[in-house]
Amino acid sequence: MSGIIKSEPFTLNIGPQHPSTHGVFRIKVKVDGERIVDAEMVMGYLHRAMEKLAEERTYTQNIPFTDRTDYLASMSNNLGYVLAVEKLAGIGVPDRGNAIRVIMAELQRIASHCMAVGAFTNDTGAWQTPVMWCFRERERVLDLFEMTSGARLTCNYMRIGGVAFDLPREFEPATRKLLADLPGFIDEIEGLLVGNEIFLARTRGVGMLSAETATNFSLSGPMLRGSGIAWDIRKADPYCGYEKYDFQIPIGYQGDAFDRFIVRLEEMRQSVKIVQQALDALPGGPHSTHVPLALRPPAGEAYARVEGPRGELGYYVVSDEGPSPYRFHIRPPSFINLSALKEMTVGGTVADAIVVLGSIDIVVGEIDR
Amino acid sequence: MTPGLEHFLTVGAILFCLGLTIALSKRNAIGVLMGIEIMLNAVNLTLLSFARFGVGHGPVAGQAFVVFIITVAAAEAAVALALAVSVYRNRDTIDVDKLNLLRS
Amino acid sequence: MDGFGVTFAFWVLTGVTLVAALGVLLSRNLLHAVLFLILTFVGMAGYFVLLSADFLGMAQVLIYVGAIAVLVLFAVLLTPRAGRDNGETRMFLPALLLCGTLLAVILFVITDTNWAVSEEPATVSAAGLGEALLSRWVLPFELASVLLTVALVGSIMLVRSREEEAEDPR
Amino acid sequence: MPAFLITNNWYDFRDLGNLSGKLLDLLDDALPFGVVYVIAALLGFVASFVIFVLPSQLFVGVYGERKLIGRIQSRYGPNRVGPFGLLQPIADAIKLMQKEALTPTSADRALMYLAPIVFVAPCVLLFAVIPFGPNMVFADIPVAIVYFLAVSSIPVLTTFMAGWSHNNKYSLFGAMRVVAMTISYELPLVLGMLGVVLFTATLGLQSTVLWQKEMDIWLVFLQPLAFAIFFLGASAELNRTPTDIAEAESEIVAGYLTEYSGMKWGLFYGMDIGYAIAAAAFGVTVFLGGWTFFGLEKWVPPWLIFIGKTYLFYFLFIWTRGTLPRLRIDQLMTFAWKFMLPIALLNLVIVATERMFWVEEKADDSIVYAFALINIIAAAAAIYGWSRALGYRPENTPQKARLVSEAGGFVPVDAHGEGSK
Repeated sequence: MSGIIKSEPFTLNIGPQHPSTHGVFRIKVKVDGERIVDAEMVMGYLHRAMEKLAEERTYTQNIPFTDRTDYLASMSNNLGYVLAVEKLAGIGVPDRGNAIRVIMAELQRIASHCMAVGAFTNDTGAWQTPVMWCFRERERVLDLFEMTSGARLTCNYMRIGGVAFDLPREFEPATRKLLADLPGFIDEIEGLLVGNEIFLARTRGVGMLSAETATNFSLSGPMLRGSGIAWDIRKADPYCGYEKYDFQIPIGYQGDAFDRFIVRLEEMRQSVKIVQQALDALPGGPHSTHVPLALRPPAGEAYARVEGPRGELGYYVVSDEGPSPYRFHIRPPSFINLSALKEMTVGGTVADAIVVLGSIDIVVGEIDR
Repeated sequence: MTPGLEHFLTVGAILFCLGLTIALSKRNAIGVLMGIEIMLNAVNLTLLSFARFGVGHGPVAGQAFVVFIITVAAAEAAVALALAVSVYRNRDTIDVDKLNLLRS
Repeated sequence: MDGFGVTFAFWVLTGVTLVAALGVLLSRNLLHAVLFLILTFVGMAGYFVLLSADFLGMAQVLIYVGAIAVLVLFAVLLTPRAGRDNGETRMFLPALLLCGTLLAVILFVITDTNWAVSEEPATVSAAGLGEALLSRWVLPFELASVLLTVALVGSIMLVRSREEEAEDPR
Repeated sequence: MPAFLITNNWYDFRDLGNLSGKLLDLLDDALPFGVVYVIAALLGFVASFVIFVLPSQLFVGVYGERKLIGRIQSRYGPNRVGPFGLLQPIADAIKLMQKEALTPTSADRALMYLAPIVFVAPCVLLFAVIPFGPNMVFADIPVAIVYFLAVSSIPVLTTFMAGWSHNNKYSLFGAMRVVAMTISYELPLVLGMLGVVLFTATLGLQSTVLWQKEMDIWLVFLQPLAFAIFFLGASAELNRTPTDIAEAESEIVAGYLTEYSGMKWGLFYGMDIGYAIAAAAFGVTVFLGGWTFFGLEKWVPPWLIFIGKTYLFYFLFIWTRGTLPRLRIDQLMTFAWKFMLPIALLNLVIVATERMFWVEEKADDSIVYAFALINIIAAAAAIYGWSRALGYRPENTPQKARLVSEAGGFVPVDAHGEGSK
């Protein structure tokens, strides 16, 4: 519609209160007809000064904070933080603890991708059906979390030196049952959406991101892999014994929203594989080493990164030998992935912008911290 | 009072004159177009009432003419609106008073 | 044509149509004018049905309300706010005078003429109309369709932008 | 036909039209001239709208749709209010009436108040021409199909009024979209119906049903292309989900409904369902044999058959809503102009040829079965061929992500679409 008529471009606020911004996030788009000519991101509506608050609390007290950054992947955030502190203080983790951490992180990835895929299809306009199906499976993962940690969303399960509790007896059968069901479910979602012409029309070629642009924006996770770059921290810089597990990195073809979608689906399959292996080879022994409650790591700094569901999730901790970190910084993947939003939306329509936003899979708690 | 031929003709005449007033006096090109549409409609009404009540060519002729007028009106509306949009694009206005490029 | 229903319908329609047409003339907001215009069209369709031209009444609603009015709305929307004023030029009073005179003349002709009114009001079915259009009036019918095609192509050509023309494959 | 079956006596409950006709005749004798028109109009309104449409809206449109969509989405749907949640629509209505109807300060108040009211009227009018049984049709006008198409184009204007009056950008988007979409979808819809009319040589709805009864075949078999076009066009004009771009809650909040609340919104919501039921009734009448069912109508009241078919047709709308994502507006327009319009024209050519052959050769009526076979094959071939011609290549779409075992840099897409290991 644009271009034919000389029209006054007008500004449209998508958000902060909008059904598709996944939280309180705002894009100021300048539209000409339906075509977007300029986009500006406005964030900070959910800012809680987490990084500053963390400087007042002990290392252990900070773990619940990490739950609340990316509230859809609390396990991965816990893991990233405790890895950073362990690196700083030089604390080792028993094998069983590492295996449990891997299981939890991968289950979390499945849960988070369920949410991502569901919300993404909702943004393309599939009226709630895929989202409900995804929620159904995500519920079962959350049930497992509840079983082990007592909480469903903000688990606060990882501890410096291991995990908080050992796995309960009923965990293993329930997980095996879930793992048996999940591939079928992923096939179902694939059958529902990958063969759907409308879904393809809405996502193929939308939000294209070349490999070069993706690296220039320092993207990570499914965003980067969707552009055809095989990069996964679990492979490139293994932690928690990921080098022991056999899995593959799914990558996309041309870097559009559809590629990110199929990459996420495939990642769920790979996660199922990893959990299966970790569960089969679950070592015995303690689940945690003893760490003093008032931990005072030697002065220095440490950066630990994990492959979160949304990408490279990094924690940077500086110690001045005090009981609480001197500096605490998070590298949130969706914040950095979001920086490419303008690149992807300008030139598309408003409807495309929503799809692109959905394909980035943002969590506003993590963006604003 | 049962409406007869004169009633319909009177309504047609009033509408025609209203449409003419609109077409002559509106500043907006789209407004002028609306006046012309009303005039065409009034003519349709007149033709149909003659077809219904009058003697002569029979009712088919009147209705056939109305069909043609509707066709012409549709074509005219499409072209006129395209013109209005095109003029707006080039001149930034569709005020017929300001479209005086020929008057130096 | 007789009966209470027809008379009642006629006067109601007259009221609605004339008020709506006046609304087109008087409303300052172009969008309101368009909506009044639509009401006029609907009233016209009512008249057509009263005159036993059912098919044409329906066609009136379908074409005028469903297509032309929507087209006008589209054009109104495509021209920005400044273009949505429905004001008059200074020709308003002369135009009113002229049209008043014209109306007086026409009304005089209407009342003064002794119209040859047939005793049996005639009706045409849609089938009969179609028959006539494709036999007796086939040449004008074809001409009308040619006209429509020409108008279609012409209006597309008119609203194409230069960029779009440049994009054309040679 | 046995004598005790279809009669024209008033007590023949299989066709309530007899009863009401008898009643009106009696009243016409007793009352002064003209009053019977008013009573007939009221009776038609009560019979078709209050008895059929409103309960359908409530219990099929609101309850049934929510329940079915709930089952599609693997949840229960309404199950709290009343037995099986059956009273949910009534609770909804009460809630809507209690809510305050807000009006933005800068809104065009008159239009904003008028829009929901004007939205209701055409819905009531649409049911006037729908035949529920042999005599159960309120106004069996000879141009019913054109009437239906004409009246169903009015709500679009109301939608536009609603969207424009709010002075809200999202609403304006909705209004623009609905106007653009209607211009595009009216054309193939009318052209598709033209094919049907050419076959049956009538514009009346009752006579269309009778034609199908006489030929013992439903028009959906004779006109599969027209049926597909009708279904897609109707769902586009109704703003049902694969094409609900005017509301598009994930994109433009709620489109033209953004600023409406309370019962004003409720009228839009209810009448949307009303229009969907009207479209379903029209589709059933034209394409699925209306109140006939290959002879079953002698034993079962025809209006029951008709209502059952209507609900089944409406189920199609619910089903698509529960399954499909939404198209973007430009894709929707491209679909209308590049796909549906040529297909509709092709359909028209096929129908005209067949009809010509039928009439000129004075062929036997059973030739319609041959036509049905030809048309179904032609429809499949046309849809497949034309979509291939437009560049539809499903086999080129990757189904699964590429898999790589080692982390590394960029993996270019090679000829086989596989990543290097």
